Amino acid sequence: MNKNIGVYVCECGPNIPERIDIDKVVKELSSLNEVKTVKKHSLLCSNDGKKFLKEEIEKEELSHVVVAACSPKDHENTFMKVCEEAGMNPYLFQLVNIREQCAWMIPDKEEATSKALKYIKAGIHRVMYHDPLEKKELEIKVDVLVIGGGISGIEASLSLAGPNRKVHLVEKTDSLGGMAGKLSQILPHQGSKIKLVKEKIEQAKNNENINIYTSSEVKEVRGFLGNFEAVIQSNQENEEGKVEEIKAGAVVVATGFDLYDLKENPAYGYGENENIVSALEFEDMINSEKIELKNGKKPKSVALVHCAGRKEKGYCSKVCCLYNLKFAHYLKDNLPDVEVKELYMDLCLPHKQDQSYFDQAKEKGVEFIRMDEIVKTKKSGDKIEVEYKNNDKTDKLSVDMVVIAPAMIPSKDTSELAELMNLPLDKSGFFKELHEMLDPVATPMEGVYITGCALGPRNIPESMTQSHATSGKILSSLIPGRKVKPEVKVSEIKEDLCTGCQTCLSVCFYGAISYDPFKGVSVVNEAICRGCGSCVGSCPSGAIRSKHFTYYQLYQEVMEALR
Amino acid sequence: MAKAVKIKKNVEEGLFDFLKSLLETEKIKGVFTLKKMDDNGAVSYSLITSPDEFKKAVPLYPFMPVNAGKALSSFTLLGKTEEPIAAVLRPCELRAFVELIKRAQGDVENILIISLSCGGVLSLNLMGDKDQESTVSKYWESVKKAEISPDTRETCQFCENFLPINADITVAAVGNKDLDKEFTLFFNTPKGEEFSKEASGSSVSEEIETKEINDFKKKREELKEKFFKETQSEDTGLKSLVNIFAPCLGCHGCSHVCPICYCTLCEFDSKTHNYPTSSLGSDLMVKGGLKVPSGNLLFHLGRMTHMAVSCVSCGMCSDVCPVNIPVATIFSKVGSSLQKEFDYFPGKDIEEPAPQGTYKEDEFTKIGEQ
Amino acid sequence: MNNKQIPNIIGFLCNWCSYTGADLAGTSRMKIPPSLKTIRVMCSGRIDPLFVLKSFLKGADGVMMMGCHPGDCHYQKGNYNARRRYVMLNDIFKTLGLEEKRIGLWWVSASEASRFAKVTNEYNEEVKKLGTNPAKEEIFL
Amino acid sequence: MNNNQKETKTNPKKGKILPAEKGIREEVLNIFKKALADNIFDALLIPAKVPNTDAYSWILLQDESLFDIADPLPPVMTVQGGRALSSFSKNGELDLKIAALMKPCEIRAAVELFKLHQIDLNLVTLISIDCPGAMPLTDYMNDPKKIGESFKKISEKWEISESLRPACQNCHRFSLMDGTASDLHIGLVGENNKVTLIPNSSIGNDLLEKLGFEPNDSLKEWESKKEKLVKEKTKKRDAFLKEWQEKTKKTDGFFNELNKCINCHNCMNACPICYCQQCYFDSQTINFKPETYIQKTKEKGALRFPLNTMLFHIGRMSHMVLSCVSCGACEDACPVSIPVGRLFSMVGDQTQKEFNYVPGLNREDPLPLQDFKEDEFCEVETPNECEEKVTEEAK
Repeated sequence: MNKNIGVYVCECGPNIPERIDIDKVVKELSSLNEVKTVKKHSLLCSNDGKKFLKEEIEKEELSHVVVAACSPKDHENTFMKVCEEAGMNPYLFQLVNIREQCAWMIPDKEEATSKALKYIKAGIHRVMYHDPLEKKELEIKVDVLVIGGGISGIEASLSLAGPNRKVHLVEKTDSLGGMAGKLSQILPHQGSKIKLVKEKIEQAKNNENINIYTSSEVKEVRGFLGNFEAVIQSNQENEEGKVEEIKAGAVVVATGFDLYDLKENPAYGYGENENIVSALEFEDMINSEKIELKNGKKPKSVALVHCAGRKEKGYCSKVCCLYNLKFAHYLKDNLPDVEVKELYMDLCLPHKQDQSYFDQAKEKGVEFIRMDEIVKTKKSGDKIEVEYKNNDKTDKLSVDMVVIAPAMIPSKDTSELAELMNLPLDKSGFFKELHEMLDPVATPMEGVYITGCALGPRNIPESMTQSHATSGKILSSLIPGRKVKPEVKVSEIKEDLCTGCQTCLSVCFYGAISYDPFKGVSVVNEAICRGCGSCVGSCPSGAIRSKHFTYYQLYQEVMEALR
Repeated sequence: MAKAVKIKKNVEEGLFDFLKSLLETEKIKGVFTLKKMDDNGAVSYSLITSPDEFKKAVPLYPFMPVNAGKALSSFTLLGKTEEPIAAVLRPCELRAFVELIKRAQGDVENILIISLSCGGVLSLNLMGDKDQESTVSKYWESVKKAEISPDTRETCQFCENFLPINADITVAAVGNKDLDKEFTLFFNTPKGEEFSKEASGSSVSEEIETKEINDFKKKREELKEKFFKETQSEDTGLKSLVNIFAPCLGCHGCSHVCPICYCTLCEFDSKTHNYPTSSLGSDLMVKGGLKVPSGNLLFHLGRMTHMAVSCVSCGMCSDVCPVNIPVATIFSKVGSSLQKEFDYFPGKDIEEPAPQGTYKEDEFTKIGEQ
Repeated sequence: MNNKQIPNIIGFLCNWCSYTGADLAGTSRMKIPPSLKTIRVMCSGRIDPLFVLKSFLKGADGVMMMGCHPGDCHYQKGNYNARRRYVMLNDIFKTLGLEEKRIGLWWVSASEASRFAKVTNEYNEEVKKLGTNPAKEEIFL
Repeated sequence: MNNNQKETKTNPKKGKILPAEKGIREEVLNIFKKALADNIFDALLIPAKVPNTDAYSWILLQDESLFDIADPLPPVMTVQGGRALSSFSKNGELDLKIAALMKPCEIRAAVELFKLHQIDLNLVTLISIDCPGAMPLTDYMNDPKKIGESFKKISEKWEISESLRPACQNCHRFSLMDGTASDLHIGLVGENNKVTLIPNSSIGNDLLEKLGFEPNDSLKEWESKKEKLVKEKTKKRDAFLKEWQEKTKKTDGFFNELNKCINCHNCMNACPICYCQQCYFDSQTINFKPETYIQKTKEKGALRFPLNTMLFHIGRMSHMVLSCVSCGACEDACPVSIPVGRLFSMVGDQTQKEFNYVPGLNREDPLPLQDFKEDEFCEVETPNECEEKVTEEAK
């Protein structure tokens, strides 16, 4: 192909000529064989300048253009647009930065001029190796993938689903509702049992815009805002291993939490005595309205132990105080003679109604005992003896039943999912938000949001709020009809050079590369690749090329710099 | 402790019989091992299925005509073998095979891996030599005494990783004075133990790491230090490197026989690094002259960035070099240093990713911040 | 063309942090050594060790790799790969007795114009002390 | 392309004889020193000894001081000159005038590569030199001093010594041939301590003119000495060909020679004619699943690894043997001492005769497989038809 290269040196008003001898530059460049025309202009980014550039391209029938001006961060797009308007492929253009990284850095005019010349020559040689790249547009996908069918996931799904937007709600277990679904009452001061969670589940089931996948797992997620692809695998008995591929514009992670295994610390005596139960087991008792000891008798005294796992895990789980209060109320209300003792490290009662709820419990005769840690819990006759330490003093109490509130810990598959989706985790193993205060539901992966206890312990109102926040973020960005422009400067793999070692797969953070076992080569999904080029640097066969930053293009710059 | 069986036979004969019985009882369908090609001393790796052809097998013959890890990779490149086979490999070849499996270039399933405590192999240019047989018997004498045989390749002489990792069955050879009469087979894995019945001998309780082995290791470590030091004087830098690689023909034989160089087309054989004619003028202006073909050091240093961290020090590159460049010693030296830096032992663990494809956030944290 | 220009330094800068930081240094009119020629790449992870090697063997007196601070990579983790590659090159250079100071890695964020100025000037002085890269005039490469 | 073939063929050849008091090497270098100083060339491709080592290498020489290490007759052939020349002369334009001083087999390789568009001969003036042969590379690397010394003696006497490379012992094309390969030839076999310059193209003529030499000297003495040596060496070559044809007559004979092959492909990488960026036999085209290999093994009882060794050699042969210039670079590079150069040279000799083709002799001769005559090789069709055709044509 015959290359007609035009070079245009912008003065940027007084900015560049102050330090660079533009006439000398133009003169020296004019002597190069490779170049068809070299001209200067006082301000190329002005309307006048853009018009000038467009007319020049048309008049000189240029195939390639080099503009020496400001940083590509400033006006690369401006000039590429001009090139496009003039009928050129905009990628056959190179902007050379002689302002920020030349004129403004080097006080000596001669030195600055000589460096500017090198930069421009490198640009000329580079642009000769440019390929005409094609811009693409993809219509945004508005559907949303929600991972986790607990209260947070359900709420996010309900607020997102609509006539124009499907939600794919994936739940690992065989039913929706998650941990909240197992609770007897949602908010302690609501006193009576309400069916909020059940109602939400029904709503979700009846919503034709929500596809519910129970007993299913997300096996693959790749892509970015507006353009995700995911693989959902069913673990249901009759269709085990069945996979379905879905497309979505955003992903909500609402995988919730698990509970601290009380057996980890033998001091709680959990598992050794049938009358030592976890809070969740106690909820079951409430649900079945049968608060009794193993021997069928009603307990006469109950100890409610807070903060189990707090020391071990290093954080407060926030919700246990309230539900322990709830238990105390329930006990006092249903077994009027029962003696209730609450053992706590610190009380966490942050909400406006909490204080009175606590006061009411005290009024009902619930005893609150401060402790530093539980030392031992053991059987003593028919009773259970709880030994605890407070301010270096050891004390004991003796009760019929012990209810222990375990800490909230990251749900079991968190780290696996984090690896799958390239999401960061915090020290405790929960997902980490982009910014705890400023961007509390976003992640470093654009288009992936997190809500609820997947981020750490929080109560139901907080989770609901976050789910709404997540929905708001998604609704405002995934507007039907909007287009996304996938990155053009992506990587590509030459099949005949690829040996199939899959090193590139391991350095790609977007999952944009997959392995084609039939051909034995790696393949780039251009819709997902972001063009960072990490794979290029990792390929020993030199089979990967990053468009617009190819080996030859960069090599020209290296050679010119060393000349 | 691994199950061990003592066999009252000469080691070469005993291993031969063991493999033969595996083949005859059809417990395995083929044996991958060295085989005599002619009467002139040429041996070559072969996959053998017929008991008749197996008569020519010489599993422990001290030559490495090709890195068997690379050969097994070419065999299983497109998937695992459906029929079970046994393969006799030297420890470095086994490490190479493991490295290749990591890179999706091979599959170990259905392959019974048999290796040995290795006394090294002879240089390939001794193959077909008229004194070949006597050199080989001299070699076995030094193996028995756990001495470093001077006829073995330089790379073997300084190899301290002569005990196999990941072998299903290990033949204890080094340091066994009675190798002519008896030797021990160690069955290291459940897969190996399945075959222990075929070994006609008595169960013994032994460890492969004897005092002789440890002394041998020490001797080799000392040699390693010596060879590494001798390769290149410390203070001469680029010039000394240029001189070492000066005779290089650019035949790239080193990369062709290297098991870690698995690329179908080496980047340095591709068009990418062709010398651009247009650079000639400016290069001549600066230097006054130019080596042709140029790019010699770029090839060797570049290849180093690609594979040295996984170098298993098998020595094939030195063996194949037509101009006697100590390629293996240099690459091994760089490799050892890189492996230490990245806390990586090539060929140890199939699950452990190669250093190029992974990173840790909390490593090298001081770098880049100064 | 001035071949005797000493030193001659090549800088591979990642687009999002270091290149922007360099721009800011210019905008703030900081003095940067004219010996440094910057080359923009999208991510420090794109810096193929071969680029560094080739620059060195073609006679660059110094090669600077620059990227975002760990944890700040625009592409999330590219700079961790870059760091490993640098460690590898550095180790190869050291083991072979080449002057390992001729290559270096620095993290410079988009806002650290003064850090950019500081490290480039310091490195320039260091390379000056090293003198001309022997590869520049070596014929038998 | 330059060509005044007719002129050089019709006129009895004349040249310029120069005294070489300080020795042949010095005198040859002096000619080039002058040519560089007078800007007749910008650079010269010539073998040189790498300082502080025993290694030889090609250099493109521009700075006069480098003549100190240059050696027109090095004891070994490192990289085949044709290969060296192609490494820099095929990837773009060049505004330098370059001369290359090479052995006749290297010149022939360069001409073959020129036909395959791997060398642009418009950029280069080819200068050939009478070649006394070279020593085996491995021998030299094992003991550079001793082998270097003995080469000196052998080369001075133009002795066909057993310690030369086998390819050189059997080489009858060590001097200028009647063709259009080089532009200028440097004759050394003539009178003692004399260098004879023989122009072989208009460029060669120009060159002598620019150097201020008039080609008026008779070439008789050089020619007669050359002819005598050619005869002697042809005899030796014929004996070699016969011996090896015998050796490989049996089906296994040829393959047995390759038993030691370890598939390093050094032969191919050293071969100047194997110019492919990626050899077909390195590509993934020939990979199969393990079952296929096991099936193959069962058919034969055993399967040799590395795979495809024989396929590689036979295949490579089919690709390049018609252009084989018998330079022996392959044998030099073989780490297990397979006589691969002799095998290929022997097969090359036969097939080239079949096509009446001498590789590298003339720049104009088309490559045999890029050309055909409709009426050739009719004997490979049905013999009857062939006869008919012949009789018809006779009419």
